[in-house]
Amino acid sequence: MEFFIQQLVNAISLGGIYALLALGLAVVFSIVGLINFAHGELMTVAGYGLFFAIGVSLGLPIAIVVAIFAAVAMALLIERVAFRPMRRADVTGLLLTSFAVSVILRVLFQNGISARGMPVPMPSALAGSIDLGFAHIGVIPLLSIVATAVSLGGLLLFLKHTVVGTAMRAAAQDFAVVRLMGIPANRVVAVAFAVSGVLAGVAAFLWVAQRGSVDPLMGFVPVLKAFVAAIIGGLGGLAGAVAGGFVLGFLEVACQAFLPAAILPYRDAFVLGIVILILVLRPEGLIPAQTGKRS
Amino acid sequence: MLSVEGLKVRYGQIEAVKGLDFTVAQGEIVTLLGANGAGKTSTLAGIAGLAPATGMIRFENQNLIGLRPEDISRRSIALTPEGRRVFPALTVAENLLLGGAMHHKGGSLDATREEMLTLFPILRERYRQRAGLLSGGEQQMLAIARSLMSQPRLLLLDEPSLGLAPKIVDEVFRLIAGLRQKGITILLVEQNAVRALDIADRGYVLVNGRITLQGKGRELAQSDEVRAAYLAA
Amino acid sequence: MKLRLALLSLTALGALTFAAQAEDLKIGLASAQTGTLAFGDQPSLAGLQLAVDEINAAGGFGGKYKAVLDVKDTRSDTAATVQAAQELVASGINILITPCDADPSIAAGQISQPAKVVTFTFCGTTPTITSAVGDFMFGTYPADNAQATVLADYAHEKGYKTAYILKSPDSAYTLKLPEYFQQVFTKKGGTIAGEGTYSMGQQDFAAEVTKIKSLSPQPDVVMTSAYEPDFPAFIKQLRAAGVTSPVLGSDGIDTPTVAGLGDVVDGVIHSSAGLPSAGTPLEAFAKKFTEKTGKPFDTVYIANGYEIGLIIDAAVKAAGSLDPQALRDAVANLKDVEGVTGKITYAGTDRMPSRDIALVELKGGSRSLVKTATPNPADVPAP
Amino acid sequence: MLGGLGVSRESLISGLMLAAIVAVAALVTGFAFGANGERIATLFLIYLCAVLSISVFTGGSGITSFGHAAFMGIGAYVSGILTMPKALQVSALPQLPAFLAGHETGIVIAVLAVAAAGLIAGLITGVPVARLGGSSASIATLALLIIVHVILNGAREITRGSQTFYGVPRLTTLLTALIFAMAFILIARLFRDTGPGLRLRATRENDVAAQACGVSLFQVRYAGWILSAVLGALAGALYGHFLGAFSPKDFYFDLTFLLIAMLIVGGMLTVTGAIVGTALITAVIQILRLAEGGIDLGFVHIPVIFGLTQLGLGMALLLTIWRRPLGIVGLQELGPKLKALVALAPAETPAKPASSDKSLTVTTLSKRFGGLQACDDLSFTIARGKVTGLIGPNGAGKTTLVNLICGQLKPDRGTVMIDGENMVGRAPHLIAKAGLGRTFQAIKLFDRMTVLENVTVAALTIESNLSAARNAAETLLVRLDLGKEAQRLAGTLAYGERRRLEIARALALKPRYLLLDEPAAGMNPVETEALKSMLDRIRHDFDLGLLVIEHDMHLIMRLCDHIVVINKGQKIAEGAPAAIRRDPKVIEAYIGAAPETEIIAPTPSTGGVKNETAIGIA
Repeated sequence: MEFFIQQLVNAISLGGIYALLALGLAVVFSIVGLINFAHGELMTVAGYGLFFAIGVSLGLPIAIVVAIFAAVAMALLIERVAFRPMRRADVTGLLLTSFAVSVILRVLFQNGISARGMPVPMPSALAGSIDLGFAHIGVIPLLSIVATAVSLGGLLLFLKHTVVGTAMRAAAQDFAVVRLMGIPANRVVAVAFAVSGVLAGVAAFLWVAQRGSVDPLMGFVPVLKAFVAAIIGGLGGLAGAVAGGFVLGFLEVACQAFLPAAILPYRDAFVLGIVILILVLRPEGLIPAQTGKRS
Repeated sequence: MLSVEGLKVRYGQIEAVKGLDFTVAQGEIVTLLGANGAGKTSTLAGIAGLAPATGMIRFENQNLIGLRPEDISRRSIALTPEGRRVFPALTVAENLLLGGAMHHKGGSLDATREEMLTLFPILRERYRQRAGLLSGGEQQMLAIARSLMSQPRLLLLDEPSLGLAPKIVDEVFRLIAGLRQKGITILLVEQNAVRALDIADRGYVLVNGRITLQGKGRELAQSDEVRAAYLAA
Repeated sequence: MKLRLALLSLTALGALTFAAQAEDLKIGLASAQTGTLAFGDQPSLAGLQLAVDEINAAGGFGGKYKAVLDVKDTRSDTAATVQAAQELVASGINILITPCDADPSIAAGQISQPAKVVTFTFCGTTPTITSAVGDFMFGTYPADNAQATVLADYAHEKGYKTAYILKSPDSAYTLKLPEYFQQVFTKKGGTIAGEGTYSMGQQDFAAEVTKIKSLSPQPDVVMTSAYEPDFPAFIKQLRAAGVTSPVLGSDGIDTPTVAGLGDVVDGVIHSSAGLPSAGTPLEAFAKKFTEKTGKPFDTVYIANGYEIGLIIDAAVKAAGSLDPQALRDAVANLKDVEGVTGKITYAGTDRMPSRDIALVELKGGSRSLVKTATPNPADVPAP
Repeated sequence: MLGGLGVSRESLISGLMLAAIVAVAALVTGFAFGANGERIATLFLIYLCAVLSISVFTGGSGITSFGHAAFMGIGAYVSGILTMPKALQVSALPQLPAFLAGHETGIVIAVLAVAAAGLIAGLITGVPVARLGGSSASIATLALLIIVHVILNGAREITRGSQTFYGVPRLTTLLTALIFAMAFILIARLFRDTGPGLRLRATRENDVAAQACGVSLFQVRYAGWILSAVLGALAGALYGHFLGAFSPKDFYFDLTFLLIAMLIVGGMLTVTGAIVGTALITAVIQILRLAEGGIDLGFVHIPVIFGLTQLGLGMALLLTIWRRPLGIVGLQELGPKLKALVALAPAETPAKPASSDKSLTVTTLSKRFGGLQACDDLSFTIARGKVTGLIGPNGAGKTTLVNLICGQLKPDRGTVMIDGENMVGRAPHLIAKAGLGRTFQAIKLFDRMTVLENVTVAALTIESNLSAARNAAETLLVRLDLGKEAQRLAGTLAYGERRRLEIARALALKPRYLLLDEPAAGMNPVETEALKSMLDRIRHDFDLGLLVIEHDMHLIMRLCDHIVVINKGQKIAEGAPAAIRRDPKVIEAYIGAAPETEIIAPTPSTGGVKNETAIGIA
């Protein structure tokens, strides 16, 4: 029983991180049609933010703010420098652009910071576990779940109860009409990137808290997971991204925990096989994006 | 108020509007008539900044050519696009909010919204519903109300009667006539010439991207040439 | 026209190849300066560079040959390593140095072996690395089976009866080293309480950790040869889950990243080539390194890179020329080369050197020496 | 002569020229710069093969494939396992399943096995890719890359998982690579101009128009994908035997990124572009590699920047997408310049068959979208040799009706019979083949193909081979006064010529019925007049039933024998032009009726706003 509850907590916490990542991709995709493979590098930047902030003993809460700020700044920078000039490119052109941006950023990290990993020590309070009576649950998984819930809730409030959030949802349906309302396109796009930066920053904190170090290539794995999760959920839909993230997290933990040892090496293949099965049954993803887009 | 000279709008290879000259004076309802494909919608898109236009569009002595749609909106011009294009997944309330979001400071947004709900009682009933669930007529009301939220001085209306039942069409036209009473200048694009000319001060007839006929509303309504423009009769 | 441009570029390339003189000792490095192996290759290169600078300044290798380094980054990628090795061998190098891992080293060695170029791996430790390639291939760092034996001996001494093994089939190092440990540990009376596998770079160890946590009783010791970024993730999640069993690791975690993790790694013991404790030659070297380069001496890989320079110097001196066969034979017969971590001997080995192994304990962000040991050859498992 | 084989002389010459240039460049590099020159030249040729394998599909279909590195991986591993010396295999792959172990085949058998593996992989993966099309297909190829990588990593017994797979014989020399590259160049260059290649390119330019020309999107994409998968696997085997050691990571994002950069920078639409891009990027990488370790130029010291090659690749890709989306080469293949058709192929007038009782009949056709009844119980007949006009105001349901007739939409009810055969349920390309040609409201040409190719694509649907199709197309072009423009790109034609070309293309299907969707839109009166006389002429010459949808009433009234008027999805009138013009229902539909209740301008609106200044008068 305890084993089962622990695995369940693991699945929720991992799924939550994937959901944040997939959401970061979906927010941008829904508005500009860009699958941003440089999203992983936003996480790396946030990771370096944590590293430097903790390095100068700023304390964890401030370090997290620094990390998020770093990711937002980088998101806005790449939007302005790389993606805005390409806005007329098609989905594939934008995807290629983001590959190029991602590669360039990695080289810059390797040479500007270090090709080697950097330690990010976390307060020892995070390394403990809490005895809930029926199960021991690690602080970090619990923190992941809380942070995910807070971020998702915050994003929901932002999208529902602010003008620019409402405009972002509208822009996902019909960007031209949003502009007709006098709402500047560039600002909506920039805010979408900033939001994806915030999500990347939060995810990066959880990711780094788990792995303990940052290195220039650390963004690659999470962005792939985010991509898969976003596809499962239905590319471009925000609800779908969250659902896709949790489905992927549950699948991975379930396979890791319950597959017999002989098949375990094929875990990732197994997970992707189930993903394909989901897509065969629902080609548009679990919760397809609603778009009323017109040319 | 609005004066258009030599307006051309081009989509790729096709020149949809081939040099239009017309004016709209403060407080008027002016209608652009013509068959499908005559270039009416393209003209409105050109004025609102949605389509690349050349020539001269002077609004209160400022040239609008080259401005972005958002800049034009902030100069108090609103376009209610063809096919309504409400945001289906947003509620009526949210649709209205976006219409006026960039045009108000402080509490005036709430006041304007209250006016809209009074003007369109049906929207008050549907206030928390998603716009996609509204009927065609209700969506048209919402689209117009959303445009009015920005308190425009010039309202561009594109085919407001399209796809609506006759009874609803009456209501829409009555409403448009009422708006003029409130001091809003209106440029109306309409296929339903009889209805449009009934409420318009003046009208222009477009054929193939050019103006072939213009005149006072009621006079034009009597003209055989309007019929000719539509039916080659 | 574009083809002409391409040809022009190639002409320029030909003209630039290379400033080295015929009398120089050309050392080519197909080395992972970026990517997952950079943790070992970057500091190794820094150490080697220092050795080359010093020896060049003192009259050259073997007293007469100035060494020139040609560094190609392999991005920790096998295909790029192969291409870099081809490029370097084709440009006529005397010595090839390959990355800190067996796989790319074997791939590169298969290029240099037929060309009879003496090849060293920076810190590839798989004992089969030399036999897989041939007689021109040399290891430098203590081999996996030797490290595993010292670790198992230590576990035995401490009275650990049960061990949990975590390994990854993704590389020979992460797979075989724990298996060697298992062999020695069980031979000496220990039992394996369980074993788990992970994928390199998998990040999330929750499921593995939960399995360990559910063992009853808890294992006396957990042994793994995971390194960056897996080891930090694993140890953090292991401790977070409340598992308090001691953890044994191998030389891959002798990096500032792991030491910098804070109290979560307190008590972790790992094998290494050496530790700059007070009064040792290694401490003197560490000081010198920091003085000359301005960089901290934060990992023993720096010393290992430096020692490769010393080994080459000794071999060139013994061979008296740069003749490939003579050079190879000279390396193979080196005995008691005075390195900064101790004496290094190739004579009588399978080209994996025999040298001391240090056991190091992490505490409060720094390392302390537990002991230095040379494994009993009879205990060391066959590769 | 070559036409009979499905290959034109020009494309063969072009292919040979390209192959010769590549051969000379590779041999010069290979022999002039010593061992490293040879290595670089060999690598260039291998990359060229890989890029060409992608180009066959991506250049043809316009769908960027991120998945070809996966095929290369499959090829490399298959060939590696089969050719590995037995003794080595035992130590390197002790757990290899028995059926794969110990073959140590020759390279020829291995190459055949690789081609077979590529074929199987292509057959399986091609289904979703061909079905999806567009960006979704691109994303599917990206997923394919990830999936194959995961499988290669997982199949530890066969591939050593993520560990290096070594011991593969190094068989790829400059000469073998050159032979492969030349073959690949010829295949890729000739494929473009074969029937399937032409059709594939047509789908790239416009998928709806391609269907209207009788092209099955799925079939041509599937065929192109399979060919390119086989080539990709072969290129991978070549690469594997060059490296001798590799791991799954070597067939993943880095390689994909490199190959796509080569393809995009050179220009993905042409074989010439693939060659130029590969050469350029190879050269740039080699130069950057020299600088990577830092260079002291005496006056300035460039610091060590590892990853400089990646930086260069990224920048090259960004610059290309930003400034030159079509790549350096753009649209034009290197090769002999083609001449215009000058009065060749005597324009014989076909005998006019009598066909009075044949017709296209629409019966009780209905279609509903959600709450909107777009087509409501429509019935009418288009007679052969006659012009039928279809008119109706904006939103009347004309577009829906056209889409129903052409098979783009499926009706809820009703039939569309062509000469007695029911078309409902058939795919659009089959309806086109059955005798219905069409043009589009917004002209849909294959803009980046020549005028002749545009018409040939359609002619291929009914002709038995490429040369017959080409002849038919040439004849048609001459007849429609487009002979001089035959070798121009369709996108460069003037507006009137574009309309004519679209009609010529539709006629190449030898249709019995031709549907013209607003043919006069955007034309001036002179052009419209010319159009009218042309339509009159072709309907007689080709014995066609014409259905014309048009807003220009002058044209409709003079052109049509019979007019059908629809409004709000229903037929409201039908008859001769004169009668239609007088029909009050038509007049009302078009010009509008008086309101049901009188509107007097100053009347307050229904909402009854009390406050006159309620709506802010600014």
